[in-house]
Amino acid sequence: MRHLFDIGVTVNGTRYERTVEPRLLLSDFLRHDLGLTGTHVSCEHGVCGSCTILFDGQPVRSCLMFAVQANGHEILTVEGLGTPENLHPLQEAFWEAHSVQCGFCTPGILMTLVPFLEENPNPNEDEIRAAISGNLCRCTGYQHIVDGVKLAAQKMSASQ
Amino acid sequence: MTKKYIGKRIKRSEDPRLLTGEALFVDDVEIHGMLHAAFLRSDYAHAYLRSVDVSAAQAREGVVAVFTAETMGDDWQPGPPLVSPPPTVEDVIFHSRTQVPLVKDKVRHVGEPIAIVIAENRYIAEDAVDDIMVDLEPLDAVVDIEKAMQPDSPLVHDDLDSNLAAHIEQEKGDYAAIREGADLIIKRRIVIDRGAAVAMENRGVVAQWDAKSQRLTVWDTTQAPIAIRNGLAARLDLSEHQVRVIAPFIGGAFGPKMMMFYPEEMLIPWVSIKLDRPVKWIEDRYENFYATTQERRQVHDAEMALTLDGRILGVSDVFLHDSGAYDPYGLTLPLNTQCHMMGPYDVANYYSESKVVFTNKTIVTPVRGAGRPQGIFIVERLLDLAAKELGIDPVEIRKRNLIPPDAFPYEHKIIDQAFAPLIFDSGNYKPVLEKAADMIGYDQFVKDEQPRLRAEGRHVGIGIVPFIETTGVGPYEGARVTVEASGKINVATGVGTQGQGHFTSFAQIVADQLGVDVRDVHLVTGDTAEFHWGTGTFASRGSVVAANAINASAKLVREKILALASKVLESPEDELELADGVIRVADIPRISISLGELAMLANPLRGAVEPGTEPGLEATAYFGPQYGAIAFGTHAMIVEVDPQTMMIEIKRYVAVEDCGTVINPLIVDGQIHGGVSLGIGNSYYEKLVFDENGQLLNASLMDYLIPTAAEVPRIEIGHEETRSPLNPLGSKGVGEAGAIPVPALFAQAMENALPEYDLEILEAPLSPNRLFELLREKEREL
Amino acid sequence: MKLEGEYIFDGPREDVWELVRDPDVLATALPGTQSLDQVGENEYEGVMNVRIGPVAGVFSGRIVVSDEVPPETCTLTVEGKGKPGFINGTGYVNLIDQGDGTTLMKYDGEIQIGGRLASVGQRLLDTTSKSMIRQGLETLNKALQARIAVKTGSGEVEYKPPSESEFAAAVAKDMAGEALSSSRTKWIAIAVVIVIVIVALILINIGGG
Amino acid sequence: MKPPPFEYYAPTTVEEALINLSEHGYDAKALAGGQSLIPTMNFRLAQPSVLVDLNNISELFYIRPDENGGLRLGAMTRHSQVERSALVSERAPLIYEAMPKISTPQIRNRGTFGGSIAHADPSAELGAISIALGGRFRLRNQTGERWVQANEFFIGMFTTLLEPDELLVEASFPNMPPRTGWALKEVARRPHDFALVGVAAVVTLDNNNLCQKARIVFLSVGDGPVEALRAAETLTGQTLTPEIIQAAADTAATADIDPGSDIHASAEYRRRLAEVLTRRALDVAFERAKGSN
Repeated sequence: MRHLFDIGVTVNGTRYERTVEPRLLLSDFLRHDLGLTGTHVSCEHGVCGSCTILFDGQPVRSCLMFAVQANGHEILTVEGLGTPENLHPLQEAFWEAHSVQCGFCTPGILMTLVPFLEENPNPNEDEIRAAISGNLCRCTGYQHIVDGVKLAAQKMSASQ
Repeated sequence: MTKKYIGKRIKRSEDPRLLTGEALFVDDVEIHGMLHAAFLRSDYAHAYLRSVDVSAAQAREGVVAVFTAETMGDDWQPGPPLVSPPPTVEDVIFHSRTQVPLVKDKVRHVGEPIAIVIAENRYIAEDAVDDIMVDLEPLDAVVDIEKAMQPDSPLVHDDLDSNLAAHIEQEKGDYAAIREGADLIIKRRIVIDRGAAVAMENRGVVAQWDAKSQRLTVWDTTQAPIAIRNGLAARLDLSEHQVRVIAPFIGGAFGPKMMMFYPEEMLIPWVSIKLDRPVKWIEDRYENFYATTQERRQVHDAEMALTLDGRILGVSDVFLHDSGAYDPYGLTLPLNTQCHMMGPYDVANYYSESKVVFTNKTIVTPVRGAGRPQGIFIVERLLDLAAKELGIDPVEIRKRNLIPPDAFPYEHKIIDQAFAPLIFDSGNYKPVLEKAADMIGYDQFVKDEQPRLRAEGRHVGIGIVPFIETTGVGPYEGARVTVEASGKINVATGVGTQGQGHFTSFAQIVADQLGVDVRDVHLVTGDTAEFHWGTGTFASRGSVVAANAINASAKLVREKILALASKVLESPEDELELADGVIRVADIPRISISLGELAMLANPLRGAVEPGTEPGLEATAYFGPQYGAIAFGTHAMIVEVDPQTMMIEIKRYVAVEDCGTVINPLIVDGQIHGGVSLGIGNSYYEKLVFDENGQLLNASLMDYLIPTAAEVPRIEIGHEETRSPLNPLGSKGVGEAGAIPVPALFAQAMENALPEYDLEILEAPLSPNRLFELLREKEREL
Repeated sequence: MKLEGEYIFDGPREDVWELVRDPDVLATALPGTQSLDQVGENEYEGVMNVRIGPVAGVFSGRIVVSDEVPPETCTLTVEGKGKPGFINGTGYVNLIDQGDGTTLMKYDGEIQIGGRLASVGQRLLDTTSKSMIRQGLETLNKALQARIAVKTGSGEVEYKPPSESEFAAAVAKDMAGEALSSSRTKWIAIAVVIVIVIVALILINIGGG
Repeated sequence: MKPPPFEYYAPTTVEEALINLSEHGYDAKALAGGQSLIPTMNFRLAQPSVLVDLNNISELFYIRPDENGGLRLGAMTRHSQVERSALVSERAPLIYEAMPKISTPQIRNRGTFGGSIAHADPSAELGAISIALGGRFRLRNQTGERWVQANEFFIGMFTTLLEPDELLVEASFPNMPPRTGWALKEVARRPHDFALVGVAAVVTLDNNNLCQKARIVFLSVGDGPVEALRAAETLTGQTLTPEIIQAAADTAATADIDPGSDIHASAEYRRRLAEVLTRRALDVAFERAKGSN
């Protein structure tokens, strides 16, 4: 009964082919099969948002999907966003605004915000808070995160 | 030293790694051939363990081993407590009962581990856990701490004659005597309930035993790697030098990652040695609600004696403290509560009696705030009720009672969590209180805005609460500062870091001492291979104890630099200056040498040196404060309530802090934001609900509600700076401050928002449902 | 968790008693039953598979009927264990002859639920048990009518255990009409005696939805 | 918290899916968005031995106008698509308004309209709204299809009329009559939590501003969506004065519902919320009805 499935997934622009058990959660596939450990796992019941990734450009909970469902799809994780030497403007802004404390929820929040800022280049505080209200953070009280998003919005609109 | 960096808002050097997912957390550790652990945990709160049948689990494909207390031989036994024994205070009772790796005879709380399965992956391990047949004989559970103290209560620990874990009385002056002459006595029963820390990262342990080198490496989500290293060595009969504990990046801790020893912390390394394979266990969120320690349940019978003009004559309080099933963390929590029940006030007479009680619930150890929010809640609630009775404005009655600036050092004749005398080292409280009142526009709100809003039928209330925080307790921390040939500085210290920005704030101190760029200071924390001595990150002590140890060692290095440079440059030390990584003669800048070159000269590889020469520009130093530093702050809040739905909105929040010298304001502000956010949870959202059988009814993030960006308001922060005389940097801790006053503040603001109900809020947390009940009671009275 | 209440049956106490203590009913009473053995005169052990919506699980249960005072009272003790948790309960049933041909049933149960069910499914427990008890009693009353009809010579009908979907629907929905079809009579008949059991078993399996 | 093993099928047509379902009967579960099913599996409370994944069935993803001014939603339409649909905002503004209240943005990107309906969680908004709007669902099995009215579809906790071999393939909503107003009011502890109580109200007025028809449907007060028939009855033919509305709200809270208690809200508190929210919902719906034409 334990069938295995061959899947092909494009993650951060790289094509990966693996064989997986259908029950393997996408979050575990990314972290442990592909070694992309920037995507974090905290609740595994879809509440905390730590495992948020972009699935075909949309933020989703990777703990509420099976790896086998990603077959033929495009995924972006935090590793695909920027590098320490070449940070994404949102990451730059988070750095400057001290939006990071322990940093565990950060990748999920970044992945939630990237498409949000594309849709809302100039968000107000309430919109930002609504956008991240599906991501729990226990360290920052969210304020510096909100400030970071505002700063990012400025940076990104300036750079256009 | 120059003050180029200390006090500046410096970006954190650790952030680029965290922002790009490159930072290593425990669950990111991958080792070839690594096995995965899952636990069978008790569904019962209190039961005799009759039998465990693991045969089906062992037979499952992919399962490598299953262990129970039976198959562990003698190693199942409880370890010694790793925190200091209780103080030698008169008549103190303390029954030490520490948790076991696996249950042998009796289960004492839901979630206590009964068996551990080791398999090729976590999925199979969990399948196998479901294969285990366990026979538990349920016993009546000890849940309510008051019932637990009744003679007919079942016993959590059969070898004790009651559920009393500890008893400690502390007294200052003579409360009984002044009570007679008091104009007003406010006496209430006040209850604070249990909550969870909910660090976003659950706990985890990876252990790798290397039989060839006979060394054990452990990656652990701990706040105290050195204590864990020492404890593991002792439990596993290894030398401390055979054990390396690494606390890499930690996804938040807030206290429970301090607790030593968790069963899993001992078991995973034990299994790794037994099987000679690397083993990983990562706690899942469901386990976290049972297996990670919690805090705050206390029941107080408190009273305050005052004069007609609102001066506090004394405070008296008897309280029960829920310890959960064991008490590995000693008396820290009840002592903290006792030390905060006089708040920032000049209280001449004080009596406090604390009874610590065993219950069939998850173990209780510090959670950010650690007994302090309870103490502050008591004193502030009593003071608010007194203010109402006496018709004195809440801010005014507080001003009248604050300890005056000339009274410092102010000695309370009781002991603190470190068993040191509780002495308030320094402070200037009134300006902080006034600043908070000013920032939130207290007078204007009360005079104009509130009446206008009430006329519109809106229920908007204001609160303002001053508080103290005992911080920076001993015993000590240490650090080693090294100038490397590259001219860069390496700093090693024993504390772990969980998001407090140590990599940056500690680097700022060293950069100022040695006149280098802060980016050239590289810090290593939480790796026992890098630094051998230390205690840990707790009690808001990092920026006091560790920071001053680092400052001290940097100073020694500075002296070595100047001594050697003065020889090399043939100029007296007092003419030398350190800046930009170069030592130069003050008025002849061309006579200079770079730190890197000097470091090379300090480590000659050939030739002769003067006898007694120590190589390298390196020094190790330690710092242990005489007693804790007392931080102060005042928070203010404006909240709107809808008494039809019980929904609330915090309209404004002001926090003014005095934590002595601020090393990095950016980081301090972040700490306050996070603390307040937890405090808001503790006020209206976060409560662990247990039924009468000790079953937790909200063991998920669906039902245990931690605040989101929608519940936490923008926090306006103000600072005052009163240096601590107890350490060279003059710093005080701030890590827990934010969480401490919030429940008391919230209660005051809610009462103020609903004047027609004349509420008395004598509990924390409140909830919409509880508020509904309170309002219903009042409606029925009216 | 407490379950207590009253219900008036439109029938004489003896008939109600006979209905609720009909032992052979139990064996086919609960759908998804994989095994069910009478291990003592008043003691039953069984393994069953109960399902509500997405949530399903294997469950082993033990029911003991004690302190029987026909046709007035009996006490039920229930122990159930399943992967999602456990349930231990005691139910006390008291039948009072109203003297007007109707019977007042007073029931009073105390259920202990533990494990993931209690800790994750809490949101759903009360609502479910509430509606199930109501429906259980109503359907039982209808069953009683049916039985009385059968007694008075409507003849025997061969028994067909309900499908799991029928059962799920039955516990979830008021069964008005269908309840009277005596094909279901027997399993419905047990409903109230073991209503506490069923509630618990179902509850065990709806946590987390 | 890892899911138990299962057999996995990923059909690309409804026919295939129906074959998979009928082959495995009760052992099979259809996997739509999975935002309720997968967490339940991660907790190991649900252990289906077969999952039939509907995410590759393109024919189930659509939002279509209906010839008579109504709206048709393919079962696999994601919440986030509905949330951004101009057609939905025009033809079923109540649904449009409700979308942001459904869980978090991430969940809405994955969760589906049909999946939420079929899961039949008593706290779900879409069930109550479908009833309030007089919606219908199209159920298919291998032998054919049937239409079921929303108010008949839900029969209890997670329980609907769907047979194990059936799929809900479409939800259909009639054109809203003129002079119709709507509102959804709910109270949740945090914005994305299950509502403690929610109520959807739809009110249609005649030309004299008398209430022609009113529908009031609750969520989180029973084992499924609960329609407040008695309260609605008191409104028909009436001028919706504050007194009439208050009376209806009281009826709804006392006569129409029998809410349960949980750790977040006692039955008594839920009744209070039901009363307050019904009043507020009717106020808004009434205003909108007067405003529209």
